[in-house]
Amino acid sequence: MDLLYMVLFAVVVLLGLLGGVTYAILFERKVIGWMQIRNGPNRHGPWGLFQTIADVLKLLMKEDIIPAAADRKIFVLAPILAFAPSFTVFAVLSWSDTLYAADLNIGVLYFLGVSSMTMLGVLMGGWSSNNKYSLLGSIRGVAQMVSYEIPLVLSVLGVVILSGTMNLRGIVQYQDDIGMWFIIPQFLGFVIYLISAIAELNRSPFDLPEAESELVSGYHTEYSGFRYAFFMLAEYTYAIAISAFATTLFLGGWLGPAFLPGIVWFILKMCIFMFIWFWLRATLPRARVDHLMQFGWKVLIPLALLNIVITAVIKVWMGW
Amino acid sequence: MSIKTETMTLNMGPQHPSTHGVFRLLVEVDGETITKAEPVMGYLHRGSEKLAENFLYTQFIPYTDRLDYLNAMTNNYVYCAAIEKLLEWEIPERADYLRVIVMELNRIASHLVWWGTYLLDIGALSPFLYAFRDRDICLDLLNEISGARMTFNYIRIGGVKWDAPEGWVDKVKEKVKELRENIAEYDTLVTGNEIFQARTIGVGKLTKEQVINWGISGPLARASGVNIDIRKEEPYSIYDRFDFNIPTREEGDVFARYKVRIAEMYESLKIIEQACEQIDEGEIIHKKGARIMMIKPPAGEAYTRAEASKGEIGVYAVSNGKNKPYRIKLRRPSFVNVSILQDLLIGENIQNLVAIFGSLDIVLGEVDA
Amino acid sequence: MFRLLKGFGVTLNYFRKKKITIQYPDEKVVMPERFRGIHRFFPDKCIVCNMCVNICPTDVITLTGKKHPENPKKKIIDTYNIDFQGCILCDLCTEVCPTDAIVMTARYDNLSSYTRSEHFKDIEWLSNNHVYGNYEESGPVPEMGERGERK
Amino acid sequence: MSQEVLDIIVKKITEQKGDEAIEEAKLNFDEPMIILDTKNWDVKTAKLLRDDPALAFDFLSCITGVDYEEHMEVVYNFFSTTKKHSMYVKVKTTREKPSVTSVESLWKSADYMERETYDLFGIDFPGHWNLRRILLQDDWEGHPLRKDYVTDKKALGLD
Repeated sequence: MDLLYMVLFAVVVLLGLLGGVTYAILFERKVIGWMQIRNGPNRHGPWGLFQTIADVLKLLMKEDIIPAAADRKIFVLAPILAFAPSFTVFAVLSWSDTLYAADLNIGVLYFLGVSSMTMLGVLMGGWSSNNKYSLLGSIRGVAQMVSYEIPLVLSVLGVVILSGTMNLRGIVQYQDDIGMWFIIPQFLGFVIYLISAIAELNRSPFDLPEAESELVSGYHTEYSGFRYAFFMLAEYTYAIAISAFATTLFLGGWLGPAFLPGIVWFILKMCIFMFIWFWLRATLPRARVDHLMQFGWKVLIPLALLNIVITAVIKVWMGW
Repeated sequence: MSIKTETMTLNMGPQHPSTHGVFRLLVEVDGETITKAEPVMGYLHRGSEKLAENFLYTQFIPYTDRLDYLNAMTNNYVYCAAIEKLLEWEIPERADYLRVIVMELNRIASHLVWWGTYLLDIGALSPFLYAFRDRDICLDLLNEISGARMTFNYIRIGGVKWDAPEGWVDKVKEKVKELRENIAEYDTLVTGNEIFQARTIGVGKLTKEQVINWGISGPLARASGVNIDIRKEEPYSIYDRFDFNIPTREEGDVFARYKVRIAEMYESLKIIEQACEQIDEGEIIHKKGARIMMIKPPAGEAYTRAEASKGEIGVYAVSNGKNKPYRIKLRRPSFVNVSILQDLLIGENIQNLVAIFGSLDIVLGEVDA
Repeated sequence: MFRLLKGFGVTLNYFRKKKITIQYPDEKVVMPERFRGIHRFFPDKCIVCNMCVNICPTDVITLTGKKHPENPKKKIIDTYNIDFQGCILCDLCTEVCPTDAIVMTARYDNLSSYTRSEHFKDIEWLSNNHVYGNYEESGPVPEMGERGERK
Repeated sequence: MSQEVLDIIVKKITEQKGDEAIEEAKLNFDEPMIILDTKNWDVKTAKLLRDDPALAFDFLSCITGVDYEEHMEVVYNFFSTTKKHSMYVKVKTTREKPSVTSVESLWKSADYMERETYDLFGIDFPGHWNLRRILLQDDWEGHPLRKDYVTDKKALGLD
């Protein structure tokens, strides 16, 4: 019975996620469109609501090309390996007070551990394509993701210290108890998280692995059709996961005035978080690789460490 | 003991998003440092100079449009000016004013395209669309006077094809104000941006000696402190009647080129405003110029140059007294400017490649003629 | 230090501004009168002088004339073809035409087709290209020479 | 002023090369123009034009090849960024074996322009470091801007 429930839940989450990704893409395109004095997608369905569906259908119908010189097995495996971990992390996310899959004690650790596997897909995809641009893109991507994993984890530590638990539900409940979202005592941590999450996700201004003006399309240059769709799916699933994680850690999860159910609050907060990313993409130019690395190692990590020290002092002093 | 390493050859183009056309750049990289760069061109070669030899003088004007298609007015102008030099014709004053207005409008449009696409190369998406909105203002004005948005074919040997439509000059004055405000907004969006500055300041430096030795002209040269602008040097047309500055900077890096081009747009706006104030009624074409099939310059040869948005554009025209040019040589600024890549890229980091390449502002139609 | 934040204000400001997209097939830009679109031909005005053929830089115009049935000294047009595969819409043919028998219309969107042969337009198509300047033929037909001063 | 520049040029070159060196010196549309034979045009003369303080032609604007059917010419257009004057140098060469000393070592801008002239006219530039075709493909036959070049429309797929 338990197994059936698990499978059922997984399927529901997957379907919900597919819908979520569909509309996240639409949301992104609309936001960026409006910021660029244009309309964004509006041809398919009212308000362009079916645009992404049409795009996905087109991708599925396309010819599946595997370059002759590619390392076939790894080439095929890479998109799956990119997608699987970004989907797996949804197991520990709690959408509302009652809606969740696993109430894991080490939810934070699980999330960070599993999600960092995504970079394997990037590396394998870039390597196996046997294309110089793909290789450059994937090497840049891995370097960037490894570097920014560290400030990401360190910024989360502050929350863990304050709440004293690694259970994601526990963290939200703790925020409920003290009557304050962690964004206030952990503002520095939130900013560091926000920045390193962008780098983790390879989003603009840190979209170096797929910098289309330099590396054509980075690690997925040679991918087409549904394999490419998988990479896109992985990217947006991971984006949703990271923003859901941020909502849980810093923005009080499903907490909010009672006139709306918890899940609505949760999704609203996620949307705000994602809006910031889209806004960044519409505004900023791309950073350069060495600046990106310098910023990560020389600015973000010291700041994150500082944040941990401050948090520890607050913890002891305030007696939370 | 040393480890045996190999350099990697990276083939950038002919199909690459940042070459802005069919252009190929063979770079050899040692790790991340470029050790050799070789531009390969000719994919868009149409033999314009050969075509010219089989055309009547006027027939070649539409082909000059297609050299630097972003700045077609100046191409039109410099070709016509070369033939006028051979003919020794006086150009009616109103025609000169109209020429200056359309050339400067076109220069702004060309710089805007550079601005937008360069930021697209750097990775910012929105400036591209803002720039194209403003470019459209220029193109709409040019469309009204010439009947085309890019390949104008407007300037004729001896004058211009059409007079300005009613109210056009006032409209230009109005739009100049709008453009000035919009360009000011670009500064807020981009110029001060730290990420942008970090990518451009100190990158791709060109020294004054390099500039002169490699024959670099236009904003590229002026960003390296070489104060050459043919509009001031040998004022052609009626440029000596306007009060404008030549923006120069000493740094010679990508950011300096950016600043020079932005400043040049303001100067162009100033020229347009003055020209719109001074313009008078009158003839628009030399009395013999209207009969476009009958143009027959006396035998002779002349080199004429003008300041296009990319640099010095020149036409070397040889006439043998017949109704077809004996030889037309086009000195295309992009063609000369692109040769610096072999020198400029050596020792640069590969991550700066696109930033440097984009800052040259080449148009492939012009490189390949 | 944080001058980059000013840029966010710019983009957010555009978020609320009016969009400038033109929904192309639904709404079309009205081109100015001088716009050099696809030609229109007036067979009765043509005097078969061959000027347009001579000036055409891409050699895409071909025409034949026949004897005028009443006045043997005059000629009238028989066939007139433009091959739009090569036409660069440079407007030189209309500029040299002494009788304005060939003019350019402000229409710009009726040249796309799936086959090359459809680009070959004959006298019938050219004379039925019912747009002239900004005016439909049913509307007020402008006088000659209104599209800018010629000659 | 142009006349003075022309006089200086003529004086300096005859000092270096002898009286017969300059075939013709005149003003062409108010700019000094000298016509030389290819054997009198070498790196030393070019260096004189560039480095002499009174001339200082440091900017090479344009290189033009012209095929006059009985002979060929390469025209150099110089400009001085310090003195603000310009000049033409016409170098005559035979049609059978056209060859003009390269000035690429003095003005790097000659690099591409000489390659282009070689490509389209077949004029050899001894001293050029990399004289290859630039606009046409490497296996192109003939040099299209020569007056006797026959365009093979069939081979180009045009007819």
